Amino acid sequence: MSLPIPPILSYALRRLFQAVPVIILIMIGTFLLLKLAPGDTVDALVGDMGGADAAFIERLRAEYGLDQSVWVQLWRYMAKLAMFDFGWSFVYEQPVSRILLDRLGTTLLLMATSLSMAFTIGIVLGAIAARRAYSLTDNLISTLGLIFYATPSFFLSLMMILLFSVKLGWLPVGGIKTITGFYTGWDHVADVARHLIMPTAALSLIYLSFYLRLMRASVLEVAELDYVRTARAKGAGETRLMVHHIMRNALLPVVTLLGLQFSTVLGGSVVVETIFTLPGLGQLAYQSVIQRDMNTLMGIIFLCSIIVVVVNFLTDLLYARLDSRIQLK
Amino acid sequence: MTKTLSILYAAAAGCIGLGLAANPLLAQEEVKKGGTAIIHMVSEQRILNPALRASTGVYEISGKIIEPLIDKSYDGYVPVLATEWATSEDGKKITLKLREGVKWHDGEAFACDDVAFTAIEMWKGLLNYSSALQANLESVDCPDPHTAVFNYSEPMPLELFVAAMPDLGHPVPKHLYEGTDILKNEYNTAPVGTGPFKFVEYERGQYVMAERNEDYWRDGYPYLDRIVWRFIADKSAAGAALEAGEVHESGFIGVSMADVERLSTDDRFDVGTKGYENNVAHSTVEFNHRNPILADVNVRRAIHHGLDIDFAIKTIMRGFAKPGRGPVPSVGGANYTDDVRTYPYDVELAKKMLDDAGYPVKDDGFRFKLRHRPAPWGEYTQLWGEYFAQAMRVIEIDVELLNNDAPGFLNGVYRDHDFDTANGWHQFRSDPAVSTMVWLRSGLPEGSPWTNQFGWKNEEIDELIDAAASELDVEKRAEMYHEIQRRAMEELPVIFAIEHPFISVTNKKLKNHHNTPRWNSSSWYDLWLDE
Amino acid sequence: MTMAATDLPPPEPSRPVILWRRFRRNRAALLGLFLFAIVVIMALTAGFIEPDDSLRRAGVPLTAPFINWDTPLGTDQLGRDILAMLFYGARISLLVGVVATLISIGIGIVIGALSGYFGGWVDDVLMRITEAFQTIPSFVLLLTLVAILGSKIEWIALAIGVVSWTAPARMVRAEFMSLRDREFVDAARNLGVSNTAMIFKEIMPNAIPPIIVYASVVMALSILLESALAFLALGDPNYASWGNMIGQGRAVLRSAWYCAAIPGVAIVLTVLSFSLLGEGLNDALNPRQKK
Amino acid sequence: MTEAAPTPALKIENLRIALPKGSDRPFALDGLSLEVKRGEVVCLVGESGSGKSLTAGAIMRLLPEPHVHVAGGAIFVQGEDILAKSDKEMKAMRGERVSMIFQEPMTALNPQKTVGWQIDEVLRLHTDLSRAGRKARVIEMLERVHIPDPASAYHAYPHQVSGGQRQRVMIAMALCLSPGLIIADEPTTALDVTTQLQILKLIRELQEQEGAGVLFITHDFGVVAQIADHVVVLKQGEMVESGPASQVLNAPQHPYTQALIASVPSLTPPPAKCFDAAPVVLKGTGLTKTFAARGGLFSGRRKSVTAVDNLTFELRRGETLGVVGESGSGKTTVSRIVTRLLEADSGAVELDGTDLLACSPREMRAMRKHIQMVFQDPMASLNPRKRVVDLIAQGPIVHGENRKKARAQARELLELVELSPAAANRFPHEFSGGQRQRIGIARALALRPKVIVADEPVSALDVSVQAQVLRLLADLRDQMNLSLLFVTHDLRVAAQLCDRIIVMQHGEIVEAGETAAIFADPQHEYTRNLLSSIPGRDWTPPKSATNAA
Repeated sequence: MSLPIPPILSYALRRLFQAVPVIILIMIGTFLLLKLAPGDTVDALVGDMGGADAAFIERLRAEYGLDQSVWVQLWRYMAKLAMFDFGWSFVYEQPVSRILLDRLGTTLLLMATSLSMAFTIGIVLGAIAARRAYSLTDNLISTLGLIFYATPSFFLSLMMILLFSVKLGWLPVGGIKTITGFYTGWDHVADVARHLIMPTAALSLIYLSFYLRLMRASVLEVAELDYVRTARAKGAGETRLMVHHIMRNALLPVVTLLGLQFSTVLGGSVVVETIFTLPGLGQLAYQSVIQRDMNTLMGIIFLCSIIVVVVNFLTDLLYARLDSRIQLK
Repeated sequence: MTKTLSILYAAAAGCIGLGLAANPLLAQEEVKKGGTAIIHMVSEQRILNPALRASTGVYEISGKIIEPLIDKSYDGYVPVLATEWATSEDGKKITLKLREGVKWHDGEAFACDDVAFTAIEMWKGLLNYSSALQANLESVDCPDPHTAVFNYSEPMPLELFVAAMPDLGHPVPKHLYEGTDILKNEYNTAPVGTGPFKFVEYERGQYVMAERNEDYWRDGYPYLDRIVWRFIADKSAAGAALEAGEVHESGFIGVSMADVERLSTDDRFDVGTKGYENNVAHSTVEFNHRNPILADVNVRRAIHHGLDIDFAIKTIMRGFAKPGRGPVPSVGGANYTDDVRTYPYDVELAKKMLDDAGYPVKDDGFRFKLRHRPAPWGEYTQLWGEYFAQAMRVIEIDVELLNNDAPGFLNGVYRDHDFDTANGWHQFRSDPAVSTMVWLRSGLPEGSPWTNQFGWKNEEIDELIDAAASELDVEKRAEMYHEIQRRAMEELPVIFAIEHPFISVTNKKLKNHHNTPRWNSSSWYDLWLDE
Repeated sequence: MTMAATDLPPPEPSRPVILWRRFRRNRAALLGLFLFAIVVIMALTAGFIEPDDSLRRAGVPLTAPFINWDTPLGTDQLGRDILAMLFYGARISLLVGVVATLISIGIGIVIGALSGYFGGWVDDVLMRITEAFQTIPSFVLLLTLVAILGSKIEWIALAIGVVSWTAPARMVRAEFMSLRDREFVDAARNLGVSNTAMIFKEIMPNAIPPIIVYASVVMALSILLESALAFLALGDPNYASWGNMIGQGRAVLRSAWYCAAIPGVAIVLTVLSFSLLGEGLNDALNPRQKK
Repeated sequence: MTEAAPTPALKIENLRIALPKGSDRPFALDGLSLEVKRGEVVCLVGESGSGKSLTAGAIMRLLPEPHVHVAGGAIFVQGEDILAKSDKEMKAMRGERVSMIFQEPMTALNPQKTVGWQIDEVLRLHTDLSRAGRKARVIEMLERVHIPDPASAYHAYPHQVSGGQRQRVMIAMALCLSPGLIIADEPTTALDVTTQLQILKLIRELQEQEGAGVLFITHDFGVVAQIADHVVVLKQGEMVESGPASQVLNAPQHPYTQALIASVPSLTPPPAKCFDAAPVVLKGTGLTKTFAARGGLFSGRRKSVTAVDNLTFELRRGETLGVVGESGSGKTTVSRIVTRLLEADSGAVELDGTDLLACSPREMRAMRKHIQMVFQDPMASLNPRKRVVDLIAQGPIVHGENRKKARAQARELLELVELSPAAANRFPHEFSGGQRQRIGIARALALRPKVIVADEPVSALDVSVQAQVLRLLADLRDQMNLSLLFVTHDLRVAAQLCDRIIVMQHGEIVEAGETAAIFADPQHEYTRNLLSSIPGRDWTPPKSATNAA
């Protein structure tokens, strides 16, 4: 009857094993897809330089191996990737791995803050709305959530910049830190936090409504379940019911969504990072697409796949922790 | 010429003139040392080696770190790392005296070896635009560490050489590049130069920082402690950053035209076109002459008549522009003439010309349809493209806009020639020789952007272009360019519709700003901050 | 004694009537329906507001709203009538929304149905593909597709559909997996019904209600995605779309706020209407199972 | 706790519970009065919709207010008027002075909390005991409900213990503060018959120890006969009869009660018919089905379960073969294998000499018209999006019948199953459970099959409806000379309908033979155990009552 120790390691290995073909599929697909786009990175570079003569352009193309056939390029890329070599970005003149490393922090920070904010506020508001279902409070919360969801993030971002940076002067318009501040320690943390307030708000307000709605529905559903009635028959009060009996079960579907949303949020961060000039992966991905910076984009997609695999794994762990019925197999 | 421009633009937006006029008074103030200037840049530069990449964006940053041999001031060319220049009689040897006592930021001495290495390895082979200029460069000799002799196989006019140096003449330290893969050398993104500021760090997607070079060869300079270039791609956000005091200057129209107009009435800012005297651009409409309809000059003329240029200037450029007069802009000095055919806005005339050309209105309400590629270079090229479509529909020409990102656009227009019309934004390249050449000369290799890839061919103009390039008599040369300009306006291979200056928005706390003709690219050794 | 077997309860009102009654109970959904009706009416009557060309120069550029009654909501930078563009923009939004939703739901149904119905290796393969699509951030994939296809509105709608099919596919799969085990499916199989008929005639009609509800979500998302593309200047400039209007309006945000704010509010209300409609449909189509 | 003996554990006076507007009747419960004395088990009996569960809700003050609320009357729990209590006072009462046992032990326990925690919660809510004290008490309770190894059960999650154990946990929870009143709402309905008997005994045993009053809600007269001291019968919210168990069971006064009791299938099988001369229609040989857990590369092997092991049977024309067993015995798997809704691992199913298991999918589709099924859940087995006529006509249409003709036949079939032809154009959800099951039977008959496999066709129905449907099935079988493979867990039902039965346990046949013979003299121990566990085994429903069915 006792719970066997979850064989986490073998589970992790198996997940990884399953992920490999998916990742290979993604990489090849992305590569070929981007190759379909008109123009290549040399076009983008030359456009950026303000022009160059034809001989120079040919030389660059040969230099970057872009004169080879697509399949040769793909083969070379995949062979390198197998050795975890992401190649060189001709646009950034740096190894892709370094670019990614530079950007990863910001993106993870932004996502962690926005997702956790969206998640926390979403489930709290969702639970409140569900407990007062169909009341004024519920309508207010639900409608507000929907309005945030319906507001395009760029619109919201611009409005916030106008209000908080330009009119009130409370928050910086963008960037991840005060460049000339040279803060260290807690001052640095506080500075970064100040810079993250608006982007986090812009990003999390969209996703907030997902969690809110799901949590509301989930709580309503769980509250109807038999064991809640059992607990009531035992003499448990509403608060106790919520905390001990409803919350944890209601959280399960919400947690699943959390895992699924990760790559969506990365996509959503493209616009927000662009407006707030946050040096993250979203903005980099956008730049890589319009610069045809194949290696960088591929690197981002690869990294993203890994993160998604890891996040899904962690979600599973969390799920297994929350749900005693689940045993990792 | 600077004056005419200023007056003109002052007329367009009254306050700018005031801003400029106020400058001399402020110059009397006592210089304050120290401080950090924060400069806005729209796009990230990534490569910071001006010996590998010739573009204003690169100069904007690296110009403070890596100095050119020769720079340009309002009084002409001035020595920087080269102190004297001379040419041999046959024009095949150019000898430069190099400044002594100059050190690279890493402490090594600057010497002729560096110039020779950079010239052969980079200027000649790897630098865009320069490879054509230096095609005939055979070697660079160093008779002593402070003398460099450029040997050419064909005569190289000294003026051309000198004129090219501010942009295409940045030496880099040989000892950091020799024996490495130059294109992947780490110093390309962490430049080491001789300039007033030393490179500190480049945070991708955020900023580049440079700090005061204590060993700068100009004693007592620079004034600033630090310069930070901040990348803000979103122009509205950049406008907000300027207002919030988070950046001090935004050059090359880094904020939206609406904000330019708005900030020009704001006491805190100088808004003006000073410092871009060599830099103007044209908003163009380009025709694909392979399309038989557009091959008809009367159709092109009718299209020009259908464009309300004044309206476009007023609305899209907020008055900060003037109608174009062909490939040579009004800042082209003696080579410019305004004695050319013009195409006033006249819808009825345009319609009549199209009728006469054999393109009557058909049942669907249009004469014919054009597939138009608007350049994706931001707000005004986009609006200009949309205005083109709007205006064409008035004269019953249907226009389908084909929107693409930059590589898609360049590819569609310059390589695949998959378009009927396109619009763009083209910078005038300091000398009409270059600009007329790339725009009007036929027979250019396929695929290079911003050149005549439109299938336009006119042998007389080809001959004129070639003749003007080799003409040594200044007056004759000017006359030839006038003729090219007149013919270009007559034949309209391209509509050079609007001539734009570049505009800077500068916080008035910055002093000594915009005091040279290529100020944003210059070294800013005398810039200071009143804070 | 007990009710005789042939006694039937009084006949229920017809299905649409029941659905409407359930829908009507949700007041927010009624608001959604109202907003949605306005958007549809705008799209239908756009031709009356501006019979000619919504992108024509209709007045002095940047006229504020309520100043000139020829252009009641003012004009943008090129003197285009904001009211006319707003009405035509409703068409584009609906077009993008409907087309993208049809594509996304269509792909989702096929993949989800096959995967959920057959299970086994079919499910494995299709789910791996779905995972691959889900792993790539959809907006980045959308940007890539638009880079490839160009910014024609048809392509944009297609691309939005192509990047948003995974969620419907998973949902349809889950529906199919649960319905597949229901006894009526066994009953039909026991009658000798073929797989195709089983998928499309037996299971699909039962899986449709949640799909319809989800379609409203996809529709809302599609409109938001189109506007985000337009904001990054990758919209189709041949049409007045709300996203294009905001994208261009942001340049004059400080001096002529209405250029961006009016279409901004239009998007918010439209997306809101879809979301509210979705909730109402959910109430109407998936009423709580009575215990 | 009040020791005043005469105070009844529960006294309900003229209770009225109002339903929301638009319901089929204004009051769910109209004028119920009853009394539960200490040490007494009162059974509240009624069919679905009689309002018996709402009575429990009203006593606990857990009605889904305000939609459903007490509209009149009074409820006294150990003398206290609970309708007058504040929410807080009521909270203190629940669990301590009145507690409840629910029907579904799986869903009635929080899946995320250990068994120990959940029993402990009662103590935490109502006592000041220390941690250790509480734990000792919980373990003691687990012992009292006869849970093996209480110490490890304490740390187990509900999904880790069996259904019967879970119900024991529920009982431990309900009794742990020795409440004066226990409400048991169909506590054994979801359990297997052997477990059911154990639980009933346990409830009785503990109730006697504690001296509490029990209000036992059930629909099953067998259970009533097993446990009740006093019986109250509800019909559509109205109390029709109330009296001592022996009187109500053996001499019901009200016609409704009489009819209900008459519907309870007798345990005495009808005399055996001889089918030796009839041809064998369906023959299963060596059927085996093993469910293997799907494993990946790293998943490790899970134990596979043999659901059906080498099963062999014969079914002759006109005969009814019952497959009887508890949950997990593999009886349902048999029905699915025979109809090839599930692929067997090995064996053969010959239908008139053709091995169904060897048929290609195409051949199988053609064969299906000979062997049809009636399913357990009359709601789930009818496609909710199809009209009744289409549901019935579907089979013939699939097998090539002209649509119009098939629909006409469908309407005829409706009459055959005693449904009004007006039903044809309605959707399944508009019908009651029994009516839906008739539709299911009509659908099966539409193809004029030789064999009908019926998988627990009446287990979801109320007892009176159950009798009708069983009678219909039997009539049709005789009329059309059908062979019936009848899967059931209910031995009473099996006794009534089946000519022969096979008793299954763990996928194997433990005993097979003529029904009457097995009931009279079971050979296998398991069969004996099954038969002796039938609730109310010793009670024979009086046949004297008017046989309305």
